[in-house]
Amino acid sequence: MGDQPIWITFIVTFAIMTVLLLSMAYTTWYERKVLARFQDRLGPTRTGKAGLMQPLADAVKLMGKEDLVPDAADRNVFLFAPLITFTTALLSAAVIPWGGTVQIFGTDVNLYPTDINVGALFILATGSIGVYGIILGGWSSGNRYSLLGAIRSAAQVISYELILGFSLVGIFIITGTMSLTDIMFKQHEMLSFGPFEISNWFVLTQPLGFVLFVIAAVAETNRAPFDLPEAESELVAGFMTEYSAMRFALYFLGEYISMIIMSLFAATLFLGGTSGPGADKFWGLGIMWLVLKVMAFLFFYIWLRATLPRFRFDQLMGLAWKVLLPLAILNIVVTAFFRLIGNGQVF
Amino acid sequence: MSWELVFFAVFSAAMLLCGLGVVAFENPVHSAVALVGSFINVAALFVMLGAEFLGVLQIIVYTGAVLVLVLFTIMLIDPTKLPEFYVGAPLQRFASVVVGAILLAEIGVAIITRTALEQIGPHTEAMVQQMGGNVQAIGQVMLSEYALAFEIASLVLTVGVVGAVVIGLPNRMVEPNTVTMSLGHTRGSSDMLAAGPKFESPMNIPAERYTAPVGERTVVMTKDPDAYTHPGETSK
Amino acid sequence: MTDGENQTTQQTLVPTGTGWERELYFDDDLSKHPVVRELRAVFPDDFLDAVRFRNETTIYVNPAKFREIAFYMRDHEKLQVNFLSDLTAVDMLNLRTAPRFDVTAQIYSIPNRIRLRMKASIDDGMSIPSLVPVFNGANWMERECFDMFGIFFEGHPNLRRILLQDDWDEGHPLRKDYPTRGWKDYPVYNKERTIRRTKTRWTGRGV
Amino acid sequence: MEPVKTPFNVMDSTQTEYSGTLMVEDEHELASGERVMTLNMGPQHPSTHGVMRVLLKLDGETVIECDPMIGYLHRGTEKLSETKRYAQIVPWTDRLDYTAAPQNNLGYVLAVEKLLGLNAPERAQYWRVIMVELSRIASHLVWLGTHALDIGALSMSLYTFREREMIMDIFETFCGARLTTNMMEIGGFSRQLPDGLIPQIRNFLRVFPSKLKEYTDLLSANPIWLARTKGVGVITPEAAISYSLTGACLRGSGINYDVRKADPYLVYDQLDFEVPLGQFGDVFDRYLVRVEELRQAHKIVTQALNYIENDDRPMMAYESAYVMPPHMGTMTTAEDMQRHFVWVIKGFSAPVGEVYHAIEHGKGEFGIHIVSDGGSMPYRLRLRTPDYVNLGVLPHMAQGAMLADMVALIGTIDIVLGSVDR
Repeated sequence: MGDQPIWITFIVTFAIMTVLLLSMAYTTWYERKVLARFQDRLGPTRTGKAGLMQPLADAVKLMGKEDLVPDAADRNVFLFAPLITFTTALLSAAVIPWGGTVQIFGTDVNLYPTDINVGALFILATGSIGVYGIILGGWSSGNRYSLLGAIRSAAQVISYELILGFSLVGIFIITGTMSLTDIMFKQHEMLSFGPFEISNWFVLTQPLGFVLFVIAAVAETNRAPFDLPEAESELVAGFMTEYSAMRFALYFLGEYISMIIMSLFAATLFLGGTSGPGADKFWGLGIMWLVLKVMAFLFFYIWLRATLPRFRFDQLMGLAWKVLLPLAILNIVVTAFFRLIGNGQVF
Repeated sequence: MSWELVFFAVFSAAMLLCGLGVVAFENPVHSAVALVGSFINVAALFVMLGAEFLGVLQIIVYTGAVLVLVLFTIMLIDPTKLPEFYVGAPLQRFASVVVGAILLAEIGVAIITRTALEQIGPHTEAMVQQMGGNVQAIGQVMLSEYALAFEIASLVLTVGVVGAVVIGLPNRMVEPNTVTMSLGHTRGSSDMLAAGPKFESPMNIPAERYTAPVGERTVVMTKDPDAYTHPGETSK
Repeated sequence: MTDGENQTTQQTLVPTGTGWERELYFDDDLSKHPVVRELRAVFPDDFLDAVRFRNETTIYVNPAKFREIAFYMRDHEKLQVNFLSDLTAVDMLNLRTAPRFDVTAQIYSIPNRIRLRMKASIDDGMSIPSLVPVFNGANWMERECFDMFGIFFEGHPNLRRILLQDDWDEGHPLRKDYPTRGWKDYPVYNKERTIRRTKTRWTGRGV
Repeated sequence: MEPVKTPFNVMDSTQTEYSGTLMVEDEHELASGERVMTLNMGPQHPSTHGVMRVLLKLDGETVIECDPMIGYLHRGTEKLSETKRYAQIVPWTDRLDYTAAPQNNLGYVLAVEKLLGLNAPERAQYWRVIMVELSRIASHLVWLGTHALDIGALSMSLYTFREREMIMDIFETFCGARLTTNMMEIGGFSRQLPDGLIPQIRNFLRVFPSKLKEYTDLLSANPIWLARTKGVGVITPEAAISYSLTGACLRGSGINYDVRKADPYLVYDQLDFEVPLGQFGDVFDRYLVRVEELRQAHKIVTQALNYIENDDRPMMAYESAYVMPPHMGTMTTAEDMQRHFVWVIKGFSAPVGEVYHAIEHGKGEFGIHIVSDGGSMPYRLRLRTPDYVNLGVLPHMAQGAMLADMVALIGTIDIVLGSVDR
């Protein structure tokens, strides 16, 4: 970890953006394939081998569609809103580390765009700006389904962001930092129990926090069973009912980027990020482990979607405020207590 | 001219423009969006000053949570029914000028004490470094020096939450499960009805009958067509 | 069929347990039918007739007492005709001169498992008491009946068209004088053949 | 008789402001001062199961008023039937509840047979039972899939449609059509049973119980499913009777009225099956009842098939004067061709009278009321479709429900708009 010339940062950022955008496109393919297997079907097969060109075909189709603006819409806000969701989702990637400082062609390269000391909070902050895209899009459409979706989304995101933040406090207490890079490298240390050595992943020391984080992350990204803002059987398509063409796609892609970012975030915080066998020897292996963890998380997302019915709105809020929030506070208190014991300030 | 100055100029200009937009836009939602932009630029300025924690908190708390609620209040109010701010009473205008001047003077005094009089206060950069960083410093100060103010602020927020719950409670005067006839959509026919007995319906059933328990559930199986045929002796 | 009229008063005095067997409902002698027996006794003027066909009983009642009789049968502790299966009308225009409509209610007793058909004849433009106070299910059936026949149900809470649109201005389609294709001339499309008939294995022709 | 002249003319659309339009802004303040939002759910909406419009007034997400508007699929089947001969009406009944066409066919055919006073041979009756119960399974599977899809269980519909496909294949083998089967004939079945039908049904009967267990494993213990269905849309027994509900909506409330038991038709009195009854009348009870009905239908088909499998008695009541004679020499001899021609063109003249026949359709009591004037066409044919009547309870159930509950409530009634609108 050290300072590097700014052009290397640009190259790293560009590379990460490219990988993210590509993986986002292929996440749609991955979801369609996995969901199809869950449901006894094949999924896309016609475009390319195993439907691998499907994202490209979708993109071409969506770009070719007419960009409709309803008469009742507030035109400027309507056109602007999808960009908020998309860009803020991409912005979150800035603080996620893909490794430490490595030597590539004899140059020191930091495998993260930036390392601010409040990286975890930064992701929460971008998430809270991202909800403006949904709210403004839903409101400006001039459609009541959209408005209901936007209201649901606002309430849901505010409630679950609280739980998302609270579930991380345990980790902050343990590590004493909010920098994602520091948190990740804390988990590269090995704990030894006699002959066995296991990684110090925080999922082992913060199991409750992990569960809360996963639930809140699913809710934060508006995925099933918390997909109330776009509940297609009640609200048609929720806040994006009136959107078409690329603006529809921006919302769609923003959702998928959020999924990937949340998976990266969870892998970094709880599953040791790039930690894994051989990751300390070669940085490429570390990235591979990270990608595998992300894919496992994405699979979990899709599994939930294939299995679970949708919550009702009051049940959703009840779950957040009556069940998850007390549990999160309990987690903080217990973690702080053990931290004090570890410091020798109690007993 | 260093890059920092350029960024500072850009961010502050954007912030001021957004602030102007807050008062200049006619549509209240547009004003609120401009306020969001202003807040984000303020957060950017905080980050430039090295106060990342404060910047992120600015976004999470103000932009994220508070303003969403404000925005919804504005959205759900009919803009045509808003009071006219421009033609307020002269006293109001006078009071607003006075309050604005006082606030401006306070900021001026703060700046002057810090720069001209060089009375910087205890929280110097060296002290922050010694404490271990911004976050640690804020935590220390909040929970030791300003603990009382911190607790009072929590209390005020709690009062606010309780007040919101009281206001938001459903109206208890209306029974949510009162059983009435399904009138369908009554427009256009209610005043045309002939007089006479209307709803001698068998439906005067207390509301508690309309609840179903949450526990285990089974179905009752029967082969006898004469069993369980009367509402009073159903399978419950 | 109406020959038991002078015995009805005695028959209602039959002690319970002997006059209410299930077989009596299906007896060929209609005067033994408990519903007929009871109604003859209680509504001597308004119970008009009873007919039996294919093991089904139809009773004809005075339309003015349509609701009251339904009430009586529903709340009677032995009859318990508590279920309205169906309510509709038949336009008798081609079969008799007056009155024009038969309002027909298929009612059923869930405890006794007895089906019954209750009919009341009314003329065009008259109204009949609504059954909604007796059976809530009559709401939509009567709305449909109004929609299709133009029969007015007095006391119905919400008598609007239900299947046709609210501004349907062609009358009531299930009346016998309503032509099957409607009153209006509708545009006919595709009068000329625009698609060339292609030669197939089956037609064998080019044109 | 005191004729009461109607005090108003509904045809005058100027009297009312709503006539046939979508809602204009109609926000009014309630007594509590809350503002009400009017939401037009449908006619193009994913979970109204077709072209139905529900006009909702919402206070937040709570429904305070609900007005279902139907008729977008009205085709005038009753009017058209008055111009069709008795045998020609059978295909029209296919289009009522298109998820359960054999049941509609059966209801109509039984009503006509009752009017004519003829009985189908026993073997035909058993095959009717088999086909109708298979169709009941198919109809319930469509319901289960779409209901779960409405509540958000995405995969359920694909699983249920997989098994429904097997039933569709059985129908295709039996009569050549899959959806609009036009299966039943007046008097029995005039064709031979095709080869391979019985193994196909056996295969389905073998597979189905394990699949049914799959469905219930996925839903019955799922906490979200339980939270979404328990205590939602409660109908008390009194209300269920008063609203003329039938089928699972009535039995879910605990009232035992199954036409197959209460007023047996076909050979149901010789088959051993049970009627499931719910206890509390909420959405979950109706789900349990329908799932149990799937098991019972499986049981009935098994019994009937075991009984009738090796039977080769005739399937058509040719001895009756109302049944078209067999097509023995239609293509070869002039007399047979002439007779056939007259039959097809003129049909038969039914006796004068009126009958009402009800069967237990998958959705409730399906009744046909025929008034005959002695001609070859019914003077009046009334279709009492179960979902039309059951849908009338929706405003009652929707009071105080949430918007998300609306889709569960519409789903639990199990409507098919072709049957509601006729």
